[in-house]
Amino acid sequence: MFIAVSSVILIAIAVGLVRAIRGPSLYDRVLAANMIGTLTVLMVAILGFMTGRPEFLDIALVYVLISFVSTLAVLRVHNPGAGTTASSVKGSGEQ
Amino acid sequence: MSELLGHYNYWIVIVLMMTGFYIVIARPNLIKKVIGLFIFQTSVFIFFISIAKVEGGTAPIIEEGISVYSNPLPHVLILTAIVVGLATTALGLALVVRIREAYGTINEDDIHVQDEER
Amino acid sequence: MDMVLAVLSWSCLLGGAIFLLIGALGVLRFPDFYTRLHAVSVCDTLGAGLVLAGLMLQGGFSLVTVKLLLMFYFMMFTGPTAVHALAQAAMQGKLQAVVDEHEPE
Amino acid sequence: MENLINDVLLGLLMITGFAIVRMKSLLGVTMLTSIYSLLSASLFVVLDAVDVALTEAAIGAGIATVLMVATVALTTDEEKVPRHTPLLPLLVVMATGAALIYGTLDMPHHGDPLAPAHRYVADSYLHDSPVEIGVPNVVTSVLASYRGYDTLGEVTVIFTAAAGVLALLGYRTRGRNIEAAGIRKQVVLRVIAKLFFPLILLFALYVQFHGDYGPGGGFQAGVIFATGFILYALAFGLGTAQRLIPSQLLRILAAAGVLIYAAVGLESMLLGGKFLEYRVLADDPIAGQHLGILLIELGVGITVASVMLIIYYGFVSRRH
Repeated sequence: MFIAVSSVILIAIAVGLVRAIRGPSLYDRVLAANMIGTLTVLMVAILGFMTGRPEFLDIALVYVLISFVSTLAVLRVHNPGAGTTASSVKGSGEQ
Repeated sequence: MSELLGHYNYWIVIVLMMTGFYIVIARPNLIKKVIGLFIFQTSVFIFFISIAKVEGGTAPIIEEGISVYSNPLPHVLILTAIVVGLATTALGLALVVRIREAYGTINEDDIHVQDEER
Repeated sequence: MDMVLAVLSWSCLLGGAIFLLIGALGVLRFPDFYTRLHAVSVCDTLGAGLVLAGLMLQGGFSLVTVKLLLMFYFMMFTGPTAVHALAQAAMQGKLQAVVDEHEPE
Repeated sequence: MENLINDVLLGLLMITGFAIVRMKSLLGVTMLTSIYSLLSASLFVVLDAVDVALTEAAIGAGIATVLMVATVALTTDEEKVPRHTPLLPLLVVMATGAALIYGTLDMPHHGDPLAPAHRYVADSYLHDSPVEIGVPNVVTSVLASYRGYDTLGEVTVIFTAAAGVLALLGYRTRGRNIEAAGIRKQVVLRVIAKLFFPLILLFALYVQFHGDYGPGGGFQAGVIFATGFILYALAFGLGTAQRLIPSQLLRILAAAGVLIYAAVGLESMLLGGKFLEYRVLADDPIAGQHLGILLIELGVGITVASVMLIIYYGFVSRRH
């Protein structure tokens, strides 16, 4: 059963990777990285149970606590409204 | 078949290593070069940790009723190497920032052109 | 009792996996950034929540379950915050949504 | 099953690597790099290296991405097309790769318990550590005690890197608070940052002092601690963060950590042992080992945290 869930998570990570590569805007990439972060947390938790030593959940906890720091940092730099370094926005919608 | 799969980890590590190496030598952008080095060093980390793995083993934290553990020594080496690697990457990025301030560009080709003009 | 717990835990895990799959499909197939936000939210909340709940039932009364509970609690904060910040940034960055131009008859 | 996960994760890493080569937007590359390090952290868990995974998690999810983003912000986002043809580099890379793959053919298989790497010191570490050191986490006992001298060198390297970044970027300590302007409107982010800042610091302390029994230790804790302050600086501006923990204090702390480490070594020499021989620190050898490991992990944690913050301050306070 853990096998089923972990393969689903791997598939979802692969899909997120496709989205991160295809873009088209930076926001899509950040979103994909964010989703892969969540999935990694779940993956690590399930791996702990799979190997029979679930006490190593600290790794997953670290991710949950600090993964959105990088999201904030990217938005800080990229977001012209935030007033720090106003770089122009590239991805201008799809199609 | 097992002959092939037995080295799968190492081969992927080498592909990753070469990806980083390619970025470093083929791309003129200095930030890209630093990221190439980052990929290269992560591939070395994976290589060491792959060596440390023992079939059927578990994390090297001693517990009652477990007899097979993975090799802790590469873990120690890589644990410190990751933090040192980040510190040195930061140093590289700081150099990139200063180069940008001095030359106005982080493209290696443009920097060479400017150097020749001087 | 153990049987009931096992069945409950497995159904939580399976349900979570299904929601993760749905979210992933949405991230891949939806036409623009704003719709994809919805898909990611499905992963972040229901998918992750159910998987963690399933694991909690496996863990029983132990430190492991407390850690899982903490993870769940933090995730309920970080996920929506990150998505909110992203949506706001995209709005300010003038990212266009894909709109169906045809008015319904 | 674990082998399958291992293979799939390696495949995904490879795809990410190729995508990084092809992508032109440097911020996009930064996001891919963060995905790359997420994937490698999961791989480390599969390969039983929980301590390493914790370090990679703490670094890849936070500081590494933040630093790269800061550099892109100070320079430029777009990568120009290279002027040379990539043919020669490609050839060099192919040849090197082929040579390396040829080299692996003689290596023992992945996971082989009889491989030479496992036959010398590893067994003695695993067997002696619970008796000699009394710490369940063998990684911590090897890091802090058996190879303590090595780790002292690593901490010194980290300290030196901070000195290098300081020399290159320096500080603008003027209390400019530009960063707070943008986020003042983003109430949700500020509230969440305020909520998470103490939690991250608390968790860092847990990782610091629980390192004897589970994954953790000074290196990881230091990085997590610094990430907490980076979150604070991101949400409330650099000026506010510098009022909380001034750069002068950081410089003193970074040096103090290394000095604590070396002082423990000297103290054990004064008490009649060798350099960094902790068992002389207390009456009972095992208590001495515990005390020594606690102190040097504290030194490592202080140095790593302050070095990471020095580097962050250096990058962010530099505006063009």
